[in-house]
Amino acid sequence: MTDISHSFTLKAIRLPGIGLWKQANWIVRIATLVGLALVVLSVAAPLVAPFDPNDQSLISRLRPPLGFDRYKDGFFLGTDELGRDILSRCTFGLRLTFALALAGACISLLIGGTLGLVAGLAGGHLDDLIMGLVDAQIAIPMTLIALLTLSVFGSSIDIMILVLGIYGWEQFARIIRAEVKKLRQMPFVEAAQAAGAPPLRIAFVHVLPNVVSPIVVQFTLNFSNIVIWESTLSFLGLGVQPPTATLGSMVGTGRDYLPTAPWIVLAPALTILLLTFAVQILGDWLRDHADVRLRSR
Amino acid sequence: MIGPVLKVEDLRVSFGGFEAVKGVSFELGARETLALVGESGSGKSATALSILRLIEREGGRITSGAVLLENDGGKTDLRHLREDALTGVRGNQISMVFQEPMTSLNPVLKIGDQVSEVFIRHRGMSKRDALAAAKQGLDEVRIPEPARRLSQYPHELSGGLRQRVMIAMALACRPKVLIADEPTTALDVTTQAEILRLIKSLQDEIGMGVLFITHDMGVVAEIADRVVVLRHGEKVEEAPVEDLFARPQAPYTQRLMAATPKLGEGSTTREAGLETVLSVDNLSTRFAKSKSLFRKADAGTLAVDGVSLTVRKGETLGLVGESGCGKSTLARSILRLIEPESGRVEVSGQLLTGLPPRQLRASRKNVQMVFQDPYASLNPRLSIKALITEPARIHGMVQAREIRDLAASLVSRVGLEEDAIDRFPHQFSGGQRQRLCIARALSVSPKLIIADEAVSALDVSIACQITDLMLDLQQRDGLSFLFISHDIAVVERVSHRIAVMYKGKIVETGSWEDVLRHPKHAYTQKLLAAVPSPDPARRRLLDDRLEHQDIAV
Amino acid sequence: MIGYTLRTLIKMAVTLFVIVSLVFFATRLSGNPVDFVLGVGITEDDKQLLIKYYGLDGSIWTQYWHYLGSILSGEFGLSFLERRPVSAIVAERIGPSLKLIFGTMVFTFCVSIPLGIAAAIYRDRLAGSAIMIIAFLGYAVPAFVLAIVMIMVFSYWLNWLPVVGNSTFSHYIMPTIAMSGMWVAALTRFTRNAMLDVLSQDYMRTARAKGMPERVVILKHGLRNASITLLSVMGLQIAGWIAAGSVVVESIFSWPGIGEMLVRSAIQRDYPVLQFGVLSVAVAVILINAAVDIAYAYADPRIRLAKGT
Amino acid sequence: AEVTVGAANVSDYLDPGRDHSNVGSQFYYNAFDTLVGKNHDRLEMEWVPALASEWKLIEPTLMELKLREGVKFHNGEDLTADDVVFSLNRMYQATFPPYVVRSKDRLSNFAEAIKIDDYTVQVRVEREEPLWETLLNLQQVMIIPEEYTKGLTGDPKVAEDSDFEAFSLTPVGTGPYKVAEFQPGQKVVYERFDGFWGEQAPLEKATVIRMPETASRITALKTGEADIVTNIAPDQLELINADPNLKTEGSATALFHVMIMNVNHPHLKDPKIRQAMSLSIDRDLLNEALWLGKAVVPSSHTMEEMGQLHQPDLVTFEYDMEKAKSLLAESSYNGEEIVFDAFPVYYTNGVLAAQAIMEMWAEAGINGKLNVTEKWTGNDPEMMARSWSNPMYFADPFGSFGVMWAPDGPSEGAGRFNTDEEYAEMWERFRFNGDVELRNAAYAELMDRIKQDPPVLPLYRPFESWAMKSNVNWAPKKGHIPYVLDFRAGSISFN
Ligand SMILES: Nc1ncnc2c1ncn2[C@@H]1O[C@H](COP(=O)(O)OP(=O)(O)OP(=O)(O)O)[C@@H](O)[C@H]1O
Ligand SMILES: Nc1ncnc2c1ncn2[C@@H]1O[C@H](COP(=O)(O)OP(=O)(O)OP(=O)(O)O)[C@@H](O)[C@H]1O
Ligand SMILES: [Mg+2]
Ligand SMILES: [Mg+2]
Repeated sequence: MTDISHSFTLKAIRLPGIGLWKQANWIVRIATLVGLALVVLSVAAPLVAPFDPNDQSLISRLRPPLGFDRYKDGFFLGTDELGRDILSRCTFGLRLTFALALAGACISLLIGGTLGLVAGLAGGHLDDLIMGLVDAQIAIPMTLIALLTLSVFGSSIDIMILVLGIYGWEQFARIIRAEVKKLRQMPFVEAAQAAGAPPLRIAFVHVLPNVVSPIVVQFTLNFSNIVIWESTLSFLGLGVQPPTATLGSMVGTGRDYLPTAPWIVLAPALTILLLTFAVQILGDWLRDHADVRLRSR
Repeated sequence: MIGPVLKVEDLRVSFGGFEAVKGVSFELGARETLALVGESGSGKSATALSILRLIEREGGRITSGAVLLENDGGKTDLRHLREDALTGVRGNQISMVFQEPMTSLNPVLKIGDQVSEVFIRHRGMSKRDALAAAKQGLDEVRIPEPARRLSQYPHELSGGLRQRVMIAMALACRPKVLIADEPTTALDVTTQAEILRLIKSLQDEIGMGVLFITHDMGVVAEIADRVVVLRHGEKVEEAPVEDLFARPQAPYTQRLMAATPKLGEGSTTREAGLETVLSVDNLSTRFAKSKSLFRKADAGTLAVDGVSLTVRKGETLGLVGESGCGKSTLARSILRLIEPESGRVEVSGQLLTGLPPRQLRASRKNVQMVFQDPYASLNPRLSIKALITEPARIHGMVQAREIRDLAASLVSRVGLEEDAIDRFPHQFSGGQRQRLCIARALSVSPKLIIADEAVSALDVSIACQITDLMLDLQQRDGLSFLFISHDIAVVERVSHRIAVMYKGKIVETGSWEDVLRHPKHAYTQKLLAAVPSPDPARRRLLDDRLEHQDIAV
Repeated sequence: MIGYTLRTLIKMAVTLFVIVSLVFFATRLSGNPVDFVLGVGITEDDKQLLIKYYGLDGSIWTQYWHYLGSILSGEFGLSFLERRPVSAIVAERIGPSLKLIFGTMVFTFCVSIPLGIAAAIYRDRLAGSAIMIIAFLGYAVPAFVLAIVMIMVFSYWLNWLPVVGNSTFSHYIMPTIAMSGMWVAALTRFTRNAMLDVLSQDYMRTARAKGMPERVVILKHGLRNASITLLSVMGLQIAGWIAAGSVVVESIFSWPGIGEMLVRSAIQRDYPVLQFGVLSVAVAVILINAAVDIAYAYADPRIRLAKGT
Repeated sequence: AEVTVGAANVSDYLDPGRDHSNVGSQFYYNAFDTLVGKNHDRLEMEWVPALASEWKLIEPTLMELKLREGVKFHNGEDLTADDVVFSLNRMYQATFPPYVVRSKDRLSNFAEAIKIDDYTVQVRVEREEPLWETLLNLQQVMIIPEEYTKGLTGDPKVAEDSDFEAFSLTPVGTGPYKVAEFQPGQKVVYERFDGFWGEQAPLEKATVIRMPETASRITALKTGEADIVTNIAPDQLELINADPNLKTEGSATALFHVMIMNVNHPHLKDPKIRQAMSLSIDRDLLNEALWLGKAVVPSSHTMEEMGQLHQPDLVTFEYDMEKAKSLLAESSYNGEEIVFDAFPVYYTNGVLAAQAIMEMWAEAGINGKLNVTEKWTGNDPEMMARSWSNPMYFADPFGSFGVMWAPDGPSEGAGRFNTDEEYAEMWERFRFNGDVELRNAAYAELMDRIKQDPPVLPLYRPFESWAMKSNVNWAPKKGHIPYVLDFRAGSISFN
């Protein structure tokens, strides 16, 4: 027998793609496929969408989807309150939602990650200060921050991304700080110190790569939170500017039609469901599996 | 033997597709102590857990065999017992004591609660009676102030006390069989001796059969009547303890015996040089409780208290002492991984204390450290190549294109295949990982290596390989070692000189012979007396005269 | 202990100071009430008149001074719109809000903790996966969609539940569920993970080896330990509820709560209300955090001892 | 009988003098009276005695009013000339800034009210007033008790600002209902006032509760938690009418949704651009699509409620895409972005209409951009165009167009509209002339100016609907200003 440990920690983590796919159960596989499909759909939105998402046809508003009375030819998922094609708006909405959530989550990660890393590594008063900021953020309702920011700077897409990016940074900061604090106690960090490694090297070579999995997990959480939150902003009338479609704004502004023309809300709501569902499952699965080497200790 | 109380027949246990126990059979008589020995992973715990069918919770499965418990003249096959009947057996007729006393007790429940629970469950007592019984139980295992302990939490107790609580819990219902799975591995030798003594005397009182699991041959020699040796899930030998030590039959048992360091075998070192490599002078390190704007820093603990020592070129200084006496803190203070409070540290003439950070880091190439847990001290995300050459790279001692060669030569120096350098830490066994840690230390050709419990986490045979490797390197390169361990037998084997540490102070230093053969300090004497001797003919530990006593520093 | 308390208090005060200052400047810089409802359809002269009348004519620093002064004197001013003391407004709203939060809390905990435990125990079975899938779905539906769909089904079609107000128990059902949706999902997952951690601990094995029935093992030995981890999460959760308020649920169910008030006063730039509202929410959040810290220390004997100086 | 009303919005304060919002208009008529009353059942103006039993001009600029005797306020006090003088002068000679702001645009001709004896007052105007009754019937000059108000805070002899502020939380009037409970922004509870001077109120109690969410309002009606709900969008009517237990009532409200344009914005200086912005909007299509054809699209800024001053033949505003395109081509327009501001939820179909307008503009070649914001940008020099509403505060072109577009009025004062001497002269003729024909002619001239250099486009009179239980007989009355919830005798009954 070779000397390689046969223990159950030996998993093909080094080959993320194939190895992970093989370990995944059917739910995860479905989630992966759904996720991929949505990515493809959003990338290919201009090819897939049959119409311009903002083209109105006021005379054929509120037409139901294929298979119902008053269905209008070519508008498979029906039309909305201004006679726009829901399928087209959904695909473009998905695209924008995807972009917003991704950019938002990246910004939260950047802000929260940096602060969390600094707080965790530096400790002392800097740590206190950053955690104070985190506390302050928790205590200020996010809706207020959004509202004020949007009203000062207007609700362009850039500002929207910024606002979404502020959402959840404190979670990143907390998690990363805690993780860094834990890692700092790990013998391999001490070993690096004993080897004479300077602080920056310790931060970037030894600590940072090991917080990747909690970050990935938090990222997926944050991503879907942003998707949901963006729709809540639309509900409050603070979402992206009409006529631009995001999944959230379609749901948020279409809600009044839920009793009379449910398809307006249903299609984007289901897309949101699929999107966040896929992202969540993948995130949770990553939490359970990708982190084996640290957690098994 | 008056007929077995417990009989295990052809037991097979699998974890998924992996068979951990492959048809093991043995019998345990009343009042008998049966030792189950074997290297790590040989299936000892799996066997023990299977007896109470706790293995299912760990993800294992009993695939065949029988576990028969003598019961009022009849026999109960535990393997096919219904779950509720089984819970009636657990803790009542068969009970178990586990290795880690800290983690095996529930941290959020009071001791009284955890002990009395057993009485309530199996004896149907009221809460009040159960608490009274629990107090008596604690008294039985000789816990001082049992009444007070009842309302304490596990973390408020020392390791030895915790293990006593575990034993009190296990003995509460006067079981027929006590299974003790490495009950003393996590403890100091002195505490270990107390616990072993306790088990033995209680066994005499209650008359139960004890299945004692350990990998420490010394402990076996002290306590066992008969021994079963496991390897890769199979029984390779079964014999009365005297026979086993006198005439081991199976080749594996013979190897095991040979690898077991025995106190009194003497050191295997060669002559050391004269030049002083490390000199520590009156070093003290304090852990302040907490410092903050609004609280005065209080005195805290003085973990290292005025320690002075020297290590010469090519010399190994062994540092022994019980857990928590400050060995690791001393090592860290020498490297200034913790800032010492006062004192001087010199490495080959260079004063480390007071050095600014940049120079301090540069000085690290002279002193390297090898830690206890080899897995935890290797960054799981870096390749072996990157890991073991890291110190050399930090100190600019190697060009980028030479890294591969350096890594290859390092792994071959510690006896590993060259293709290891492209793998990752989790792909190695414990012994291999410790070799990698040593390779990493060697990458900067240090003058001194501080090995902090560098072999404690390893199996005897693997530990033996590692110490041999270290001796080898010392002879070839004239390396010096500060070798920290609580295992005196290992220290004896590798050291030129030995320092004994107790409560932060060095209480005795001298050549290994002086310290081990003619101990002067009371603590050293006690320590040596507590080391189990791997010779059943010379059992000393269970001698009641060696009772616990406190030693003044 | 006194030092610790003092330190904690000063920290709280600093956090509060940061929060109120942030809110002060953010609101002032984003326009005054005369730019919003009060100013609709008036001339520039009138606008200046109102600005003066509402005391918004000084420099922002003077206003800041006044504001800080007013906080210290415990005098928080009148709402620009309602012209009554803001403390009265907040007092009127805090009750319903707390009731809703309490209901949500009870519901969330009652549902998600058993679910989380079950999901951990049956981790490898279909039941465990099913629970987690439901939990994920909870995460994927915006609260307002859930609320409106529930209203359509349980009130509009079935006429089982009332939609408006907060007078009876049945008024609480839909708002609490709508508000819980996401939290149930989150807490179920947290419970599951905490429970999974605990289930593999040595003391669980000890409890079984003692012959404890499975129920006792899980609930007494397991849950107690898991609850320590959960406690800190729950603290954040409750803080989150209070801070995020529940604008959405409050406006859908015409629930006169604090979340809705905050958003409305922010939209209309009713500074005094907004500032006092944020301040009270922040105080509540900070107090809850402190309370959770204490509870946490109390629940975990290891910390209790360490802190008991 | 009792009713519960689910309203989309409830006022933050209740003071008829200070308020002229669409939200506030709902609440005052039940609890307050004016001196001169109106027959609200009829579209035409028919003045009836209210708190004044008779009135006559004793000089061209002086009117004398005899007060009804035995009128009681809700707090039990008797109404006397002092109360009337106090109430009128709080607006005519306003010192409390919110009153100042409110009185300017419509009451600037009123100089003072004078007490003659306990039941006689005189009202003096600066110039001859053609709209005497109309302006004595205004919500802003509803009568409130003097002693009570002054005594609310501070010195009980002096009317401090804080008295008026306190009044708006605990309002007292002479109407058939007293305000028994008021939670600003949330809830108004009316109870029958037994001491009312007129016909007894039909309801013992009426509760108006805020229910901002459409689905909740409709559902509350269905579950019986509300008997009447307000603000039903046209798209919801079908759903409600399909239910045999429910019905809807609605009317094209006496209010225009308008688009205002900033004539002074650098990009919009050229009137042709604004003409094109206006001409390219197909308001009939908007009506058809968003209002199911139930709204009313005007060609001039008048309403039939204005009686003889209604000028349906005037074509000030029209749809002509071709003309819009050609005007745009002639103009200085170079494709600059024209930002159209809109409130997010305030107006029914507001954002939808705005989006549709953007498409229509695009067709004409106007590069429009929608900006949905809570902020009131009407005073902002950067503002280019925005949606707004122009209610008929009283039944006269002056009460609608006039309130906004008078010389030195709010629009000019906000810097987005200019007048000159010629305009002022036309305005004079329109405002103060006693002769209806001459007034109409002057108004037509004003409209022509507006057409040539448009600062505004009335989109339509929105069709506002209320939904209620089938057994409730209630409908908005023709003679009211918009949104009034009238529960007085003869306005509501049950079967
Ligand atoms: N939960 C598990 N899942 C899979 N394999 C396991 C599990 N627990 C133990 N094993 C494997 O079963 C074998 C026997 O393990 P066991 O714990 O009985 O060893 P042991 O002799 O007690 O070793 P040690 O001295 O380290 O405690 C080992 O190879 C181990 O890797
Ligand atoms: N970071 C720390 N903060 C506070 N006290 C500490 C810290 N590290 C160690 N101590 C205390 O210092 C003392 C010495 O600890 P040290 O780890 O050096 O002991 P040791 O001899 O290495 O024990 P072991 O054999 O268990 O490793 C102990 O009482 C310990 O509790
Ligand atoms: Mg074991
Ligand atoms: Mg140590």
